[in-house]
Formats: sequence, structure tokens, C-alpha cells
Amino acid sequence: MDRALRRRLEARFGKVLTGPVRQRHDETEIRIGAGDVPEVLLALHDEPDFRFGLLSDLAGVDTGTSMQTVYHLWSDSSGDWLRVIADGLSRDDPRVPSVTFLWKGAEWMEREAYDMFGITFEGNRDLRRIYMPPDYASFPLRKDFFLADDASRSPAGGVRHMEQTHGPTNAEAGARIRQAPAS
Amino acid sequence: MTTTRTPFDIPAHASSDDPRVTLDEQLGVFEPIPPYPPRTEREAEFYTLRDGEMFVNMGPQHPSTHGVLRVVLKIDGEKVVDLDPVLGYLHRGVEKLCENADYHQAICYMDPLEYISSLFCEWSPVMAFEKLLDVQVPRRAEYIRVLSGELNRIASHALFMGWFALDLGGLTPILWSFIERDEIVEMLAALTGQRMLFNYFRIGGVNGDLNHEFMSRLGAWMSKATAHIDSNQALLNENEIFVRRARGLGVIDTATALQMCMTGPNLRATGVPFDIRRAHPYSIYPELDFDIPSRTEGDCLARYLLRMDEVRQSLRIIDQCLHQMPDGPVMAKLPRLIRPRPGRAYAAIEGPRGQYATYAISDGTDQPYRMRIHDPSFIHLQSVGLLTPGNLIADTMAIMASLDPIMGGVDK
Amino acid sequence: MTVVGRTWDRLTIPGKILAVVIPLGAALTAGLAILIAVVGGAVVQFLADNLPLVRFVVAATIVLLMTIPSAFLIIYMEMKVIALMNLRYGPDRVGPFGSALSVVHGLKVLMKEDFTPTGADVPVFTMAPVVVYMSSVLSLLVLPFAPGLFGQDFNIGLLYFFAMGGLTVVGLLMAGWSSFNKYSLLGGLRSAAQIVSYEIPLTLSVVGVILLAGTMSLNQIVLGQAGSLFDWYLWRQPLAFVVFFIAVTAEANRTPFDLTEADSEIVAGFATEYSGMRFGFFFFAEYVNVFIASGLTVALFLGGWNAPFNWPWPVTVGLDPGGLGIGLLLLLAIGPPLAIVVLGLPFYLLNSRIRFWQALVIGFVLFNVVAVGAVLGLAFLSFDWVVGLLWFMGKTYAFVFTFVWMRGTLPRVRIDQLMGFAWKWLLPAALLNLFVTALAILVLKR
Amino acid sequence: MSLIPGLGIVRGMALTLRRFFQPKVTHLYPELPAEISPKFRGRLQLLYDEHGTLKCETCFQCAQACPIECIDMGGVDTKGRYAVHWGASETYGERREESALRRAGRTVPDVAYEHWSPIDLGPVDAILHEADHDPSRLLEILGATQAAYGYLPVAALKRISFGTGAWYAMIYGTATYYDHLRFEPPARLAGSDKAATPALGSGRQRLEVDYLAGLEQAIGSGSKGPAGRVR
Repeated sequence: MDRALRRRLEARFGKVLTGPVRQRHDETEIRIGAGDVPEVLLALHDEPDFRFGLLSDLAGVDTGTSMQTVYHLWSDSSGDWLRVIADGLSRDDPRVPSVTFLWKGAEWMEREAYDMFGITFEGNRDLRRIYMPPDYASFPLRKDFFLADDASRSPAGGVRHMEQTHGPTNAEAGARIRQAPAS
Repeated sequence: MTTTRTPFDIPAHASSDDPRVTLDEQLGVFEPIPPYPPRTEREAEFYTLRDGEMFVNMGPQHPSTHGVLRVVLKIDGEKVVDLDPVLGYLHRGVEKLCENADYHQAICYMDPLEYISSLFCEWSPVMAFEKLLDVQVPRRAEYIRVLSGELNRIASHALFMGWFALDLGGLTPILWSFIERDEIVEMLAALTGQRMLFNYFRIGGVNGDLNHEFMSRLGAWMSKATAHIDSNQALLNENEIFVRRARGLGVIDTATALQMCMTGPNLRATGVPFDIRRAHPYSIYPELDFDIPSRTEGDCLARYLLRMDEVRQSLRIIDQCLHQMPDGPVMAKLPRLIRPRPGRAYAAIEGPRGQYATYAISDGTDQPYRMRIHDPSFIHLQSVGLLTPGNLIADTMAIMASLDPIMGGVDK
Repeated sequence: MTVVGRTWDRLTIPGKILAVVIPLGAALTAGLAILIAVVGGAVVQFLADNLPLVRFVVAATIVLLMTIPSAFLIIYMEMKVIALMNLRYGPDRVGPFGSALSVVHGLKVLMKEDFTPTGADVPVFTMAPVVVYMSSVLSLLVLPFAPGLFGQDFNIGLLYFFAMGGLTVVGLLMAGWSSFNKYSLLGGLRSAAQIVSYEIPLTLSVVGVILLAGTMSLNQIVLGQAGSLFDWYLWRQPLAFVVFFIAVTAEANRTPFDLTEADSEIVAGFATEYSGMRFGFFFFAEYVNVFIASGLTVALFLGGWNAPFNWPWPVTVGLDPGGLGIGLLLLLAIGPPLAIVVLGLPFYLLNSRIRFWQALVIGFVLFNVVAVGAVLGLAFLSFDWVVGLLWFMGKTYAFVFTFVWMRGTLPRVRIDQLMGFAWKWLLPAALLNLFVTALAILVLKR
Repeated sequence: MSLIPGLGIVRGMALTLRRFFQPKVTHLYPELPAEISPKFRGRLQLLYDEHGTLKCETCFQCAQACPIECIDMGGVDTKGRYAVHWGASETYGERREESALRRAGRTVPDVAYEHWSPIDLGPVDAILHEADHDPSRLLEILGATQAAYGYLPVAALKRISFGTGAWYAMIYGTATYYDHLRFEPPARLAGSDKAATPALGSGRQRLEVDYLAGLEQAIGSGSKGPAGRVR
């Protein structure tokens, strides 16, 4: 855990942070609003205090109630992975500014997040589906997307363990979605 | 206007050889242009032909796309003007499957991702889950992980050499490198029980201790490994045709490579000695003595030679592992059913192709809530679109091979 | 039911077949005999009047038939040699050391479905393999295999050779264009560019040899190299040899110049859409081309059929079978059975488990081996074309091995490097060679 | 790259020629079987105990733990009445032929599962709702289901498994353990209109029961049954 990094982050981004800076093992986590993504990442990328030059990973997360995009950054100024979570995107129309102006290589990762979660990255000039066919209508990694499991329909097949995660069949739709942990 | 088939035209017993069954459709010409209006600016730009240009559809069945990749090339004569990789032909939805499997089962899905270097695909999720659980891995298990991982790295790089030569038209190196790989794979089969999809790393350790057969095979191989690998490379390293084709091809500079999120040998070939084993140490790598080779040219030849240098460093690491191997258990004590506390964990390791990373979220149940798999092949493949335009068709394969993507990892 | 019907029913199936075939054969023989008696004289006269035509037809037929076993042999060599270089065994199941595998490949290709892709230009698509194969076969006609053993001795043999070689590109272009496939098109265009470019250094490098020999007849060129190893043109034209060898490799589409069918780039080039025996024709033509390239190199630079050292050919064997008179008949009647018994007897006497008839079979086989060996040995000693053929084939297959060896070692060049090499290096080298040779001839002859 | 052009090529050619004469590494497979290390995990095998009997108890734990569902199990329950299965239906030995036929586009009479496919699952859903989809109240649910249907249809068991999240093997085991739970309608024993269903190999006993019941009915109540049904 890099306490100095935490202090620097709190000092620099105190206003835009939507939650406390968390640290566990070798990870430091900050949460920001979706609109602050370009500004914060640009500062992290360029400012000599931070120098987070490498975008290690970009992921979308569906918490069941909202959407998040998660950026993992690496810098030689710190021994920690920095995790930037852009929080609170609406599930109906999640939108977040693209970071392709900083890292062109984020283009495909954003395409993947769009393909899997439906998150629209504003500013990505090639935001189309990457894995699923172009006429596909759904977003598979969302939590309300259940695996089609013909075993449950065929009388011969056993019930697979996968189905355990689904709630009772006649429960209301909202109750069936797994919720992300509060943290 | 396509003629519609009615079921009355065709007898029920018609075989597929019946021309009425197979040739009733209108004669169609396959064009790689998608049959819908362009959705993005980039797609509209790509699928617009200027004078003298044409599309060539390469793949998903093509000898040198390293799996089922489809690349639409826009060419002007022999020159590639632009290209558009189309993914998803091997997409299995591993992330979704992992969310519906418990933590042990999720590791099982990792091996087929990059089937050339399976151990590295297991390593990062295992590390992420250990972080979630706060498990201390026994030191002997860490040493065994590093030992088997470096062996797998050598196997992967040996195969890279063969593929690269094959895509440049050389027939022989692929078979020589398969001989090397086969010896390593047999060795790992004696250790892990499988030849390709090892499924060896467990949360909190490894699946079994070192055994006699593995050690005897390893000893026999180590005694001749350096000589063999050098001899195999002699065919390519000095060959004028090979060097002339690879040198100065697909040059990428440091700033662009970082912009493209490259890691691993492809980044190191541009002059940055960035290696997660040193930059963000994990496992027992801080205790080991090895160098991070880097080259400054950033072309295909540099990427090739850099991997060959890494093989030598891996041999050094294996040697040290064998000498420093401590005694002790190879598995931490863990319950059978794992329910980590709610939380998030990120673990990245340095694989033969770059950074393999896993981002796992636990919600307190026995199944990961979200499991993001970051694969270097996926990241590196998009650089092909940056490096290739302006080169010839033959160079497309050379550049693609030098970036060393594995489609199993690209398509997840 | 008549007697005939009952007899027919009693016949076995082979009997029924024979009962039909024998009368038919008899009738045909009789008809042919009558035909020959009536028009035979005129036909023989016609053939005697047009002997060159007969010679051409016979030579073309023999050459056409010869290409198939030689292609099989080269295919087998390619599989086996590259396998051994790759540290594998290669074909080792069919036939001794797997040598029949190429024949099995040929049969497989024959049996496969031969389909034409949608949208192909059917007549051109069908004709292309024929053109490619025929151009290879026609080139073989002027290749001197041995003294007196060649199809035609043109005085413009070399020119004819290159003309026929240039016809290949037409076939490849036809295949590439008519296949309705972009890979095929690229392969056809590549082959056109490559072969046309390499024709020029290829032809220019040979001009030095033509100047030295003073003729374009391949037969005369080979005769001009008679003598020992050091009379070969290789020593007088080393640069031309290098240029010629590289250019001929490119002409034959061999590695490292096999861009037309670069499988890692354009799948199979012009042959992408071909299947069955049409693909087989391309396949065969490629290997016949390898044979031709090797044979031409040998004929031009390595003395053709000439032995590398002076050998007292031909050895005259003082054997006159006619002198034996009626004794020859007796020898022919008694000799073989006697030899069979004599050769088989030791097996019968020394091994108690072998019965007498088995010993006779062994003796028969041994006698055949001995007799064939004796006849071949006699032929080898008495006919100089046999030994010439052996020398020629030995040298040619050494070059074929080199081609295969290169394929097992080298990667492929790129198209711009290929063209640049032809125009920037090979062409000046060939021109330089030409001028130096001409100058040397002028200076030395004066 | 060497100073003299072409030297690298020549050295490479020399290397391949050297390899040409070196011993080969290919495994001559059918003649020499491959060496498989004792740790090899690629074969699935069932273990035997010291008495020579199979250790496998058909508990389905391995099959349910297998993430890629490659384990396919079949067995006969303790009373020898039912063949139970775990795995994709196409992989069952008994159903493989039918599966092939079904893929070929012809309809196949599903004789083995005919008797429980058409049931109405409404009562089960009601029972499950009443029991709050709680797997710990499984016996109660099963009892109620039996009361609703008169027996335990397999489709209902599957629905219970689906609803409660309990494994099918668990429910099936519970149902076979208690004597008061039965898998067949009691009416069938008295010889209903439905004749002896052609069953799987394990259904032999059921055929005999049907046969005896039919015989009893035929003798006891005159020849009321359909003619020719019982011979």
C-alpha cells in the first residue's frame, strides 16, 4: 500500500472524488463521476507527480443498479496499481467520455465494453460491436442477461449448477439480478 | 430477387446432392462489405473504395491468421491501404461463464484462452482470487509456479519463432520449434498431468508437487537446451532473406506503443524495459537474478530477437529456481468452498506476450460477481491496423506474426 | 430353352466374359489383318514419307508419358527430403520407404471431385491447366537426355525452350483471371510480373553460352562440352551460371521465389479454386518444371550427358550371338531351365524346410534378377546412350535435390525485393557477363 | 547478417543438410506406443476397491462439479426402476440413435419419457410458492407434490430442482429414500388404459408389474380389458 499516493490523490483530486480513496494489497482505488474521466485521467497521465503512462486495463462493470467503467493504471512513481472507477452510469443509457484521446489502444477495450455492457463511449470513433454479430440486440455481460440453457427445457437433461444462481422462475424480474457488493 | 423454396418442390427424401436443394439460391458474389449502413465514422471511411482499390477478405479460414481471425484488407495492387480486423469467431463468453461458476471452476476456463501459454492464463486469476481471500501462498508453490511458468514461456517463444518463419515462407523452423515445445510440454505433462491445458495452478498453491519424471526430463532437456535453441535460431538469425524482410518492417516507437497500450516483448522492442516482473514485482521474482532485455529498433526483427533473448533469461531463471527451491507444502490451507469477503482485486503478471491481468469482484458468494480478463493478444492485435497500411500484403502476415497474437485470447 | 441357352447358363461369369471377348477379338484381328493387307502398304509409305512427323508424335508421346513418373519421383523427393531435414521420417508407409505415396497422391487427385466455382469463366478456367501442363511438356521435347536421345534437335532449340517456358505464364494468368477469386487474381498477376521479369536475365545469361558454343541447338551445346570436368561451361561462365540458376528458380516458382502460390499470403495463388485433376495438372506441371529447370542447367553448364572424366566409351564387347548358329537356339531352350535348377538347387539342399518347387521358384526369381542385370550391364557397356542417360539423370536429380533443399531452408522473398533483385542485380550481372564473354571471344579468337 | 552476402544462406543450408543426417525424433506411433506419465489426467477412469467392486456411487458430484460438463453419467437407482442420467441428452447411450434421427429432421416418438412430459406444472409452482422456494423444506414440497399428482412426475421434480436451486440428484435421492414417495401413478398398477410403456433397460420390472396387474384384472373382472392387450 502506497500511503503517499493516497495523500497525493486526495490533495489533487479531492473535489472530484465521489468516495474515499481505498487501498488494499497493492491497489489504490478512487471513484469519480463519469463526466470527470477525461480531466482526471489526463492529469494522472501528464502531471509529473503521477505519470500514469500505461493504461493497464479498461473494464465495464454492471453492479445491478448502475454501470461503472474501471480503469487500471500503472506508473513508475508508485508501487501500486491505480484503479479509477467512473461510477454511477445509468443502466438505461450509460454514457462516459472516451479515453482514446490519451490511449489510442483503449479503442478496442471500449468497443468490448460497449459490446458487452452497452456503455457508450463518447468520442470513440469506431464504437461498434467487436465480438457479437452486428445485428445482435442484447448486451451479454449485463446482469439481467441469463444464459440460455436448453438443459432446463429438455426433459432429459439434468438441471445444471449454473441455474442455481437464478432465482425462482416466478419471482419478479428485479429480484433476479445479482447485486454488486456495496464496496 | 432470390427465388423462395417451397417445401412442395422438393421431395422429402431429397439428398443434399440434389441441385434443387443446393442450387436454388441466386448466384451470389461474396463481398466483404457489410450489408447494412455504416454505424461509425471509421466504418464508413473503411468501406468506401477509392479508384483502384479493392477488398480482399482474409480469413476466418486462412493459413496464416493464427486461428479464426478475419481481416478485411483494402488493397491497391499489392499495397495494403487499410485493414479492418473482424473478431468474434472464437468468442466463448468466458467472462460470463466465470460469473456462473465457482472460483475453482473459473480457473478451469482460463487454459483455453491462450492455449500456447496456458499457465500464464491461470496465473493472473489465481493471484487475483488469492488477493480477494488474503491467502499466503507457500514459498515452494511460488517457486514451482515460476519454474513451470518460465518453461511455458520458452515453449511459447519457441513456437513464435516457428510461426514467424512460417508466415515468412520458411517450412522448417516450425517443426524444429515444435520439437522443443514438445519436449517442454511432455515435461509439463509429467508435472501437471496434461499436455496443453494444464489446469495446474490452484487458489493457494499448485495441484501437485514436483515429481521424479518431471525432474529427470527437465535435467535431460536443460543439458542441451541452450545448444539446441541457438542451433535452431542459426537458421534464421543470419539468413539474408529473413533479415531483409523483417528489418525495418512495422516500426513502432515508444510513445505510440504506450498509446496503443502495448506491453511485453512488443513494448520492450521499442526501448522501454517495462516488465511487470520488475516493474510491479509479484511472486518470488524480486529474489531472482535476471535481466530485462530490450531493443530500440521497434521493428519485426527486434521483436523476434528480443523474444530469443528472453528465452535465455528464462533459462537463467529456471536454473536459479532449481537451486533455490525450498521445502514445504505446495498448497495453502483453504476450505473447499470458497466465499471471499466482498471486495475487488486486480492482479497482473508478465506472460510471454505481455500483461495478463484479471480484475475480480467478489460479492461474498462462492461465484465471482464480475471477472474481467485482460489479454495481451487482444491489445496487440489492434496495432496491426496501425502498422500495416503502406506495406505489402506479404508484410501483413509478417507484422501480425511478429506481434504474436493468439486468437483464443483475442476472442475470449 | 435351346442348347445354346443352357450352355450359356452353365458358364461361370469369367466364362461368359471370355465367351464374348474371344469371338470379338478374333473378329477384330481378322478385320485388322484384312485392313492392313488392303491399306497397310499405303500407310507405311505415308509414314515413311513423313518421318519427322512420326518422330515428333512418338517423341511427344514418350515425353508426355515420361513426365508422370518423373513428377512422382520429384514429389516423393520433396516430401521425403524436407521431412528428413525437419527431423521427421516423412512418408514411410506405402511402398518401400513410402515411395509409393506420391502415386497414391496422384490417384487421390484423380478421384476427387472436379468442380468449377460459381462465376468462373468456364472455358478459360478449363483450358488453363492444359496450357500450363502442355507448355512444360513441350519444353521437354528439345532437352537432350543422352547422345541421340532427344525429341527434336532444333537449331533454335534454346529459343524454342524459352518460348515454351514463356507460355506457362499465359496459363497461370488464365487460371488467375478465370477463377473469380481475388487470391487467384493476385497469384496470376504476381506470376505474370515475376516470370516476365525473370525471363530477361534468364535469356541474357544464356547468351554467353550461345556465343561460346556458336549454336542454339541444345544438342550441339552439350556436344561442345565433351571431355572432362573442366570442359564444362560452368568454369568459363561462372557468373552466368549463378544468374541462370537464380532466374530459373524464379521461373519454376520455387522457394524462395514461390510468391505465386505463397500459402501464407494468398492461400494457393492461381490454384486456389482448382480441385481434382485440374489441380493435379498444376501440381504436376510445377514438378515437371523443376525437372526441366534442373535438366536445362545441367545441359547448359554441367556438360549434359558427358561424364565428368574421360572414360573409354564405348567398351566394345566381342560377343557375336549370331556366330553360334543353331547352338543359339539350343542355348535359349536349355539355358534358362538349367540356370533355374542350378540356382535353386543350393536352397533345396541346404535348407530342409524348403520344398523342391519352392526352391525352383527361388531359382526362377534369381535367374530373372541375374538375366536382367546381365542385359542391363551389357546395355550399359555397349550403348553409350544408356550411360549418358545415367549421367544426365544423376546430375539432374542432384539439382532437383538442391531445389528441394532450398525449399527446406529458405523463407520467401517479398514481391518488391523479388522484382528489385531481378532488375537491379541480375540484369546488370547478365549484361556484364555477356559483354565480358563477347570481349574475351573477340580478343582470344583474333 | 554476415559481411559477405549469401553467407548466411549458405550456413543455413549447411545446417539443414546436417539435420538431414541426424537421428529423427518422430514417435513411430502404432509400432511404439507413446509413453504416458503416471500423473496423466487425460483419461477418465472409475476406481475399484480391494474387493473388485466399483467405488463409484453415482452421486453425480463429479458431474456437477465439472465446469465444462464433459462428464456424462448414467446409473440405475437402488430399486432398479429408473435409469438416471446427468449430462447432455445427446450423449446418452440409449438416446443417441434418436438424437441422430432428430437432427436428421424426423420426429421420434419419445417413448421413454412419454409418461411425464405432458403434465401441468401449475400445482408444483403453487406448492413451491407456498414453501417459499426453500430447499430445506424439500420433504414437505415433495409430499405436497405427491398429494397433488398422486405420484412424483419427473418433470415436477425438475421444476422443484429449478425452483429451489437444489440439485436434481439431491431431490431424486430424497425421493427414492422415503418409501411413501413413489414415481409412478398408482392407477397404473391397477391396469389403466395406458398399456405397458416400452421402457428403458431398467424398466423390465415395471413391465412385469404391469403384466401381472393386467392379468389380475383380466381374471378378476371378466375380460373387460381390451382384447389382445394381455396375452
